[in-house]
Amino acid sequence: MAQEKKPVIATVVKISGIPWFARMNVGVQEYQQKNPDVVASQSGPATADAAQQLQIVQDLIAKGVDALAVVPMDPQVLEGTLKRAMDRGIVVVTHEADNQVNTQADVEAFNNDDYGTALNERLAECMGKSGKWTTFVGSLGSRTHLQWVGAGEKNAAKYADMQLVDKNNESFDDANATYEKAKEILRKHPDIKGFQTSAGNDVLGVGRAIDEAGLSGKVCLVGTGLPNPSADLLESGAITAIGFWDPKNAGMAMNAVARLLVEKKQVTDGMDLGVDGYNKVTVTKGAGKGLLVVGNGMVLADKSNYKERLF
Amino acid sequence: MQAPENAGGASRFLVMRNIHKRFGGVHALRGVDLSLELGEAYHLLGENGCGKSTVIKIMSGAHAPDEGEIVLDGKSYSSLTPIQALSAGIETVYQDLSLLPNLTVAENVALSEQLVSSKGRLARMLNGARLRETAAKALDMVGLPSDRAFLATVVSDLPLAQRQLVAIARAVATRAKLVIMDEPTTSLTRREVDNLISVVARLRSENVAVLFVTHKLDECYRIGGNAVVFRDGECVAQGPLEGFTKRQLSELMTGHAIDSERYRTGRPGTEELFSTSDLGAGSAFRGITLSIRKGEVLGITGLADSGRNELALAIAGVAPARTGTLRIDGTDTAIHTPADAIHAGIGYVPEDRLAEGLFLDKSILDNEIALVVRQLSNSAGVLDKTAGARLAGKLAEDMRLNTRDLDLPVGSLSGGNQQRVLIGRSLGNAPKLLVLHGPTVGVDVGSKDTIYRAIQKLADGGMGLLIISDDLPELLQNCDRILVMNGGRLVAEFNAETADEDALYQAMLTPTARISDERIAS
Amino acid sequence: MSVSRPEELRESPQGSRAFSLGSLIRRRPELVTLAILIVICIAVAVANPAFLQPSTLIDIGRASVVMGLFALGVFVILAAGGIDVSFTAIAALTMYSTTLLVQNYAPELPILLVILAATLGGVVLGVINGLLVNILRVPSLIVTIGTQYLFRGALLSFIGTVWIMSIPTQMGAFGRMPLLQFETANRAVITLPVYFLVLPVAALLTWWILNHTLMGRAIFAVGGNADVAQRLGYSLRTVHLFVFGYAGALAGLAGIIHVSANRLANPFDLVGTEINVIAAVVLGGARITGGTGSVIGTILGVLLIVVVNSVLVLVGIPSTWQRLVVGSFILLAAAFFVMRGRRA
Amino acid sequence: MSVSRPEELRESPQGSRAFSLGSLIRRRPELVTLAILIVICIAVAVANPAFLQPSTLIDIGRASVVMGLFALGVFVILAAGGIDVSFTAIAALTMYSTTLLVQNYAPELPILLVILAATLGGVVLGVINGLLVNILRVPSLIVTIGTQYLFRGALLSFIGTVWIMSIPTQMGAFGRMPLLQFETANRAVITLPVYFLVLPVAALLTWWILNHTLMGRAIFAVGGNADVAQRLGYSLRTVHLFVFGYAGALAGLAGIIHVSANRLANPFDLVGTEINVIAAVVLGGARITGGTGSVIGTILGVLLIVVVNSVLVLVGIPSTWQRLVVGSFILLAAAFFVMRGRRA
Ligand SMILES: Nc1ncnc2c1ncn2[C@@H]1O[C@H](COP(=O)(O)OP(=O)(O)OP(=O)(O)O)[C@@H](O)[C@H]1O
Ligand SMILES: Nc1ncnc2c1ncn2[C@@H]1O[C@H](COP(=O)(O)OP(=O)(O)OP(=O)(O)O)[C@@H](O)[C@H]1O
Ligand SMILES: [Mg+2]
Ligand SMILES: [Mg+2]
Repeated sequence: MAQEKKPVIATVVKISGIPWFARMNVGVQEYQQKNPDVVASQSGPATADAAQQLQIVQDLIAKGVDALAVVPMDPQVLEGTLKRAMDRGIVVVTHEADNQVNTQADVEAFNNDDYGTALNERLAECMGKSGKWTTFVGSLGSRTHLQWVGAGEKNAAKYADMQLVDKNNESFDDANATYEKAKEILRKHPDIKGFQTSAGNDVLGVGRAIDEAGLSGKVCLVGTGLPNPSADLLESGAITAIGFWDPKNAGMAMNAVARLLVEKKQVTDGMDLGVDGYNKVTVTKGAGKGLLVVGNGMVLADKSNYKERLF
Repeated sequence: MQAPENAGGASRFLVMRNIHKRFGGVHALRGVDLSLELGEAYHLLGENGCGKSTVIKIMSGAHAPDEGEIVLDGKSYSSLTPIQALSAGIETVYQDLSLLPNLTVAENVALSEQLVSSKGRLARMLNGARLRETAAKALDMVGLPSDRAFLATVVSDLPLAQRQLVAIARAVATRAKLVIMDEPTTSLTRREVDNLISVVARLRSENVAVLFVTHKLDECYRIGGNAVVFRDGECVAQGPLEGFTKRQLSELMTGHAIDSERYRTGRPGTEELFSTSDLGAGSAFRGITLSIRKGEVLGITGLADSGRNELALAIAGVAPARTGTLRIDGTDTAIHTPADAIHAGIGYVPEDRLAEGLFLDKSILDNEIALVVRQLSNSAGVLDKTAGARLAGKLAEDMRLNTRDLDLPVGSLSGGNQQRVLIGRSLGNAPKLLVLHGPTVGVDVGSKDTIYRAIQKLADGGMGLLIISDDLPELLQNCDRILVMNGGRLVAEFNAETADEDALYQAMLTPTARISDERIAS
Repeated sequence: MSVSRPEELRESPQGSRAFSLGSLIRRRPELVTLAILIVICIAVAVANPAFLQPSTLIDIGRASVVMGLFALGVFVILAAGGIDVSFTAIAALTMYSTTLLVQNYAPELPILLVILAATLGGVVLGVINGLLVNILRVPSLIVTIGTQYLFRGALLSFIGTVWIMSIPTQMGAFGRMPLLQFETANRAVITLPVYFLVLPVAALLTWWILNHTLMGRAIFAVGGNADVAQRLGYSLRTVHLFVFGYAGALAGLAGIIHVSANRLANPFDLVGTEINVIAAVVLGGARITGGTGSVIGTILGVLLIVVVNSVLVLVGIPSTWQRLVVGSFILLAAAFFVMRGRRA
Repeated sequence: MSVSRPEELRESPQGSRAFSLGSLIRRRPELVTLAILIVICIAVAVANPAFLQPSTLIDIGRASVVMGLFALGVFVILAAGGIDVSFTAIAALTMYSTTLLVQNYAPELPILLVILAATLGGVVLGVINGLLVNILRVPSLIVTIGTQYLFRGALLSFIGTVWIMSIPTQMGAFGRMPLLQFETANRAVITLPVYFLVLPVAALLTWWILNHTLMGRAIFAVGGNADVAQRLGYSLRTVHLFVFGYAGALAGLAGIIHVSANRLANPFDLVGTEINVIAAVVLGGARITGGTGSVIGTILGVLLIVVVNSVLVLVGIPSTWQRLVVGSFILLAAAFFVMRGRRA
């Protein structure tokens, strides 16, 4: 790429508009401020639709950006396109997609298995290590979500009395759909005790269903979520605990890695990306030729302590 | 004739001066002067399409005139809104009845009263009790049941006769000053007509003016009052009925008084082309046996409820006959659908070209070839466009259409030219028998002439023609024979050369037992 | 003959009463809907008594509010011979901008005023529909397709695309304010929220307007035959403005309730559900060609769809079957209404 | 008066030709669409020459295929006086089940047969629509709302809900098979896929059927006035079956192309976009009340929407404005067609 021209780093998220990625956008903007010598921006489809995300990525490639930082709705859908991008000399960095083959670096906030285990351990504790429980994922194509619930399942296997029912419900990260689905499950299994959810809005949908069923505090709900939106439901006890990493930092980390690669620099094990949660990243070989860059940004928060990091 | 001014009295309620109305090509009203007094009865007479309904629609605010002045209760207007007309006490029974099919009898009869009393404002409570009360009174007056069940019946569930009476009830429900009835008796029987006449008498005694539109002259005489005669959108005479004989009236209407020259000059062939034996369809008509020779023009007339329309529809396969047989060229032919009739070589020109005949916003060309596309297309159903254009051009030529631009939408043509398109279309199919149902309904004199000449040319060419119409001069001028239907049967046959309108009228009007009665009796 | 006529005159009403079922359905098509609904309820109740628990019933009640309000609006417009596909856009626009306004400028605004604001917003947008329909004289389907785009476009272009996750407290409170509370077997406390009341109230109001005011009759008159109605002195403009304004008001109301219950305002929400609402109204016996239908039928139609959506799982039918069932019902109802359609 | 007549008779035609613009638009409403389209293109090209790059044009071409096929189907049905909202469900059902079948039972099936299979599937579903419309005699809007539910329900209940990520190779290949290839400034190779050809071919076929066959006449006749058409001996049933079957075929075709191009089969896809397609057809000048419109107009309508959707970003207008613009165009066009609507 021509040197005189500032390198353009385009971040593409699963859904624009929802708070999770709004928060990530904060990170991208902050990165832009700290690094005026690059052009960093974020875009994404209005609804959780892999096809739309694909279209956006293709448009960006056609426009000829220097680097793509993508949070794939569905890694497989993007493989072909991302390959073409790299063939064209565009740097490709991904997030929440450690199985992405056609990427130069996949940035993960933490080890997915550890995260899934941690969520489930919290759930088991709340459930008294017994009773029916179920799991939600954004979509069956979303690899990381499947990893989390997978790890959760493995963890729950330790407890003989915990019985997993109707697992891996798809939520498409849509609070309304999740709400309907959760009501259905509550109706189908009146004796259900726990929910482990994955996508950012799932806790809201499931939480509302539990709340309306008057089961707050009686049914446990642990899942990925953000403090601010979850505040109500955490207070009412409908949500037991939320786990998250700060999308803001993840966004900055992606851009940082992207920049390093654009400048043809190395990303090495134990390196500090200058973003907290990513001060000492572990770098291993990824699913494809690319690297897997893992930070240590996991957070678990409940009623007692969520206020400490409100966003 | 006397000028309207002289007719003026103190209690002059409605005066119309130099009213003009155009519909696209059609100049429906050409300077109408008219004045109506309270307590009087008026009979608006004239041929089809001479402007009767239009003038009425202007009085009641349904149409706005293009020119002229309307003086109502001394106040002058250039046009009226329905609410203005209604609140001034002008109640109308439209030819199409203008009932609301989805509302109940009570609402159709009595809602207007409350609407008018609220000056058309809708933010008002509905007074159900008063609604039913008013409705019941009015229904009694016209001789309909007024029990709650009937009041709550939805109008679309009523037979036509009852609908017409409901429409009349609406007109008399309010404190009207002028009640207008546009052909109110077309689907009523004698008895209902008698009832209606007593209603009119009662209205007049309450100093209400009544304006009748009708084609049935002797009903006018039974009611009495003034005649207002229209011809081609002009008021050609106005004065007390006693001042006119039936013959004078029909002369005034047709304008053919002096020259009632016959268009029919040719002679029919000898060979039989088409015949029916004992054709019947329930209570509409029965026992119809007639025959048409090649090159013959046969006319059939009768009142609107005489079954003439049903017979036409039966021959055209639109509403097939239930009993009897049809023969064409000596072979019995079953006709159950329009398609059957078309294949059997029967061409049909429907009465209401707008609702049944034409695609108003399609081009002339499309309309002309709509019937004959089959001939214009090969076995694979692929059209030969140029052939279509050629044919359409020829038909337009034959029917002397007033435009060569066949891409014009038919809706933009004058009524007469629309009718020519319609006839032209059925000719495209080269039918053996052409059934013309009201061939000049709502058609102006200029077009009539063209159409009549075309008819004669076809007959001379050996085609058989069947004209069904209530336009008597038309039949007398164009036919060899005229059959009169009455009460669903053929009651008389005339030689068109020697017959006259009076004789025909007599045959049309003399009461006969209706089929329905026989059936009930048996 | 003088004998025969009067008989015949009085005959026909009886006549149509004699052949009762057909004419009954023709006069009260919602009976079909009611029948289907009852059959389902009995069947489900037998198969799984849990259905009769207050919890299920309250769920159904809660779930029918928003769709019910939409349906009432659509029904009024259908009755006047029009159709509307913009109401979801109206709801989205009003709910989102009201929430935003309250949040940023009047966080203390009492809930009643918030609701009022949303409703008025709906009226304004609805009246725009009405004006366009009346002035352009093109089928309302086209106009409302156009305004659906406009309203949504306005929302996303000028007002915002970001979900509002923490809605103003008074709205959140309204979304949970209990009307009834039950203690269930498993000691869960389920509550019927206050906002549920909005639906019956709106239904009553609509019923009253349609049956006890001149406007109501005028609406049906215009729906029956606009030209004739005009000839008889009904003002098309007034009717158009009213029905679309009224439907707009209901849409605004539905929107704000949706937000309060969801506790989040998603600008991409609601749009796309028009067909379901229209389906519900049609299931309720209103003829798409206008001039017919009843409020009770509309509500039944909504209940039918909501019940189907919520009870299938109770009898062990996977929820993916919902559409299948609803679809068959629509066609079934259509088939029932055939004779009625024929005489149209 | 016999004097005045002939003059007057001659008057009216000239009258309508003198006031030419009006009658021109009345006869060829698609001219309005064309005008708008041209204006936009010029404006955008001036503002940002990048618009004229082959890449942009190819994007537009690629993007218009699926919508274009849908629109042609809807147009044919509108021309016959009906309306269809089930075509997306038809497309979803056929595309998903075809993909599944090929994948599991005939992975080697040549692409042409795959396409054929999908098309035939579409025909079957379309014919179901046609039969229901013809037998039930209820407005096709209701019927197709019902079948939309049915078809979608069938798909999700019986066939599957899981996205198919790795579609059969021959389909993937078809989705990429290049027709033209360009090298752009930044050495990017953009290709116009072969499947783009399907749209012009389908458009030509439709145009030919409508204008050069008996069926075409029959379709417009029925759309113009079903009763009159019947009196002239046209068979409503044949027309109904044909138009819905044909629209179904186009929908099936569109579906399979959609899958091949996206390289994934998503059972939740497509449904919800009906309104956009109908909007495109209306923008093309077809009257929603049937009997009018032209193939070229329909294509122009589709192009207009696709162009708007894809070029706004080029001139720096945020993409959220798309709806706003499209909405205004729909109303604008409606306003233009007013005089035409008036005489209906
Ligand atoms: N709405 C209209 N549009 C165009 N032309 C019309 C319209 N109404 C009437 N006309 C024309 O105006 C003329 C007068 O029509 P009108 O209905 O007044 O006739 P009429 O006297 O009522 O005939 P009839 O005795 O058949 O009822 C006719 O030639 C008709 O073609
Ligand atoms: N909208 C219209 N456009 C063109 N012509 C019209 C229109 N409305 C009515 N007409 C013409 O006006 C003529 C007379 O109108 P009207 O309906 O009052 O009488 P009619 O029904 O034809 O007469 P009758 O009932 O005595 O046969 C109609 O036959 C028709 O040709
Ligand atoms: Mg008449
Ligand atoms: Mg008349």
